[in-house]
Amino acid sequence: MANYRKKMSDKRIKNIFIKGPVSPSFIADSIGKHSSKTSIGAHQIFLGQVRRDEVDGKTVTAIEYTAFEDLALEKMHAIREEIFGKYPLTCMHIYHSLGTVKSGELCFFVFTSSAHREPATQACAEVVERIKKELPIWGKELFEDNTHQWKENK
Amino acid sequence: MANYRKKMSDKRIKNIFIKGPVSPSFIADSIGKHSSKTSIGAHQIFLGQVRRDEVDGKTVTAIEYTAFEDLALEKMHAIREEIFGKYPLTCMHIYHSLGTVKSGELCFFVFTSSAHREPATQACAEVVERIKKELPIWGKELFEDNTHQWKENK
Amino acid sequence: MEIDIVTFGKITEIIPNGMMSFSGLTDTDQLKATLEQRYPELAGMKYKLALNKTLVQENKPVIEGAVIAIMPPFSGG
Amino acid sequence: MEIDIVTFGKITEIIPNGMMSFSGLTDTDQLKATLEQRYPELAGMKYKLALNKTLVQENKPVIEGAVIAIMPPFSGG
Repeated sequence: MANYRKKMSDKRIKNIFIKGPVSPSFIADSIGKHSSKTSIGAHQIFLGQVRRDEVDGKTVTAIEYTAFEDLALEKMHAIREEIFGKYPLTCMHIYHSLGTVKSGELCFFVFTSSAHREPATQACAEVVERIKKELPIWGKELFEDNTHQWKENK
Repeated sequence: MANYRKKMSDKRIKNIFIKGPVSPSFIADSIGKHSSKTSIGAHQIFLGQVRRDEVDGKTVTAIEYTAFEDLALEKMHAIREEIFGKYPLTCMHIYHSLGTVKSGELCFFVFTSSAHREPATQACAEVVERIKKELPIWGKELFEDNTHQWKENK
Repeated sequence: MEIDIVTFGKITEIIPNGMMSFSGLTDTDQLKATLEQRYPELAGMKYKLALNKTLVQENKPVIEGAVIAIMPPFSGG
Repeated sequence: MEIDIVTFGKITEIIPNGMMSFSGLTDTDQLKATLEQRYPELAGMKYKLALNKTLVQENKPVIEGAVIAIMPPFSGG
């Protein structure tokens, strides 16, 4: 039954977007919720933080994120299914900011869990890589003088 | 000057041991402290959680950790120096429980940060691997009937 | 024919959102060529189209009322 | 000669902690052989020694008052 419910819930398109930064207390709550899942032995977490980069003498004070949300969530759903098919994960949670995230704040939270270490670690790295490459999300780097440049992922 | 202070502090032997489980709020505090380090773009976190394993029909209710603390901290210091020499990390924090950690609770917290993703991700995996292999720490798996078995890392 | 154009990222600064008229168009390759004529800046950019919320991987037919998203390289994370 | 024996993990259940007397011993290889005679269970186990808080990688001289840690395979994390 538990397994059946799990499969059902996997078919729903989950939202990953949150308005503004990811807060450390949100991350703590998310970690704490796993204490009842006692088959888990390993959690791997990736966090993206907005850097105060300097570009031609100007400083990035924030990034403003926008997304083609419907397409992003469909793609994320497909990635999620593939990753669960590839690695024996207990769970996976993904959050990405929309709107303004200031330098020093967190904009991206990937959280994978498994019984042993390798699947959580490998899945986390793979999901981070795929999200950066495949999800229609854009970052607009805002400078202190109200100019901007569009972020480019390497 | 900042660089000099950094190097000085790296020479101190840091404690990694905490009594009992690692709490989610401790992790949140640790994450939050990095918001002032605005050259950081990526954090990688590994968490070990005590599994409620079944062994010959008996259930693990907790792990009791002991360590040869002096030797462990010296070894950890050496690993830390090597990792900082190998990867461009902004910081690295390591915590391991001593004493009793119940199933579902966290016993191990590795936290690496860097400007871009790869160093934090690679350093985190390498440090986790090395700590498990090289630090004189032992886990005693406690069963509900007050018997025990000594944990073995694969 | 009227096509609903939705732009993202840097391209929002080049091409306005909203209904746009085209004539003699039947597929996405022709649409791209027309857009690049109307907005020469687009020609020098890397971008992808989505047709009715599906990423366009190869040339696809376009009909009246289609929603076309014009997307520069992604930069999430 | 008296050596201070410190045991860890599973080995705490086989060998008691504290001062232990040995005679005719000059190095860690001889110490290991003697310990394995006194505690036959140890002979079947994987373990490492530390001499005065330094891991013993190869045979080392042992003198009166040395602190020897006997450590089964590590299982932290």
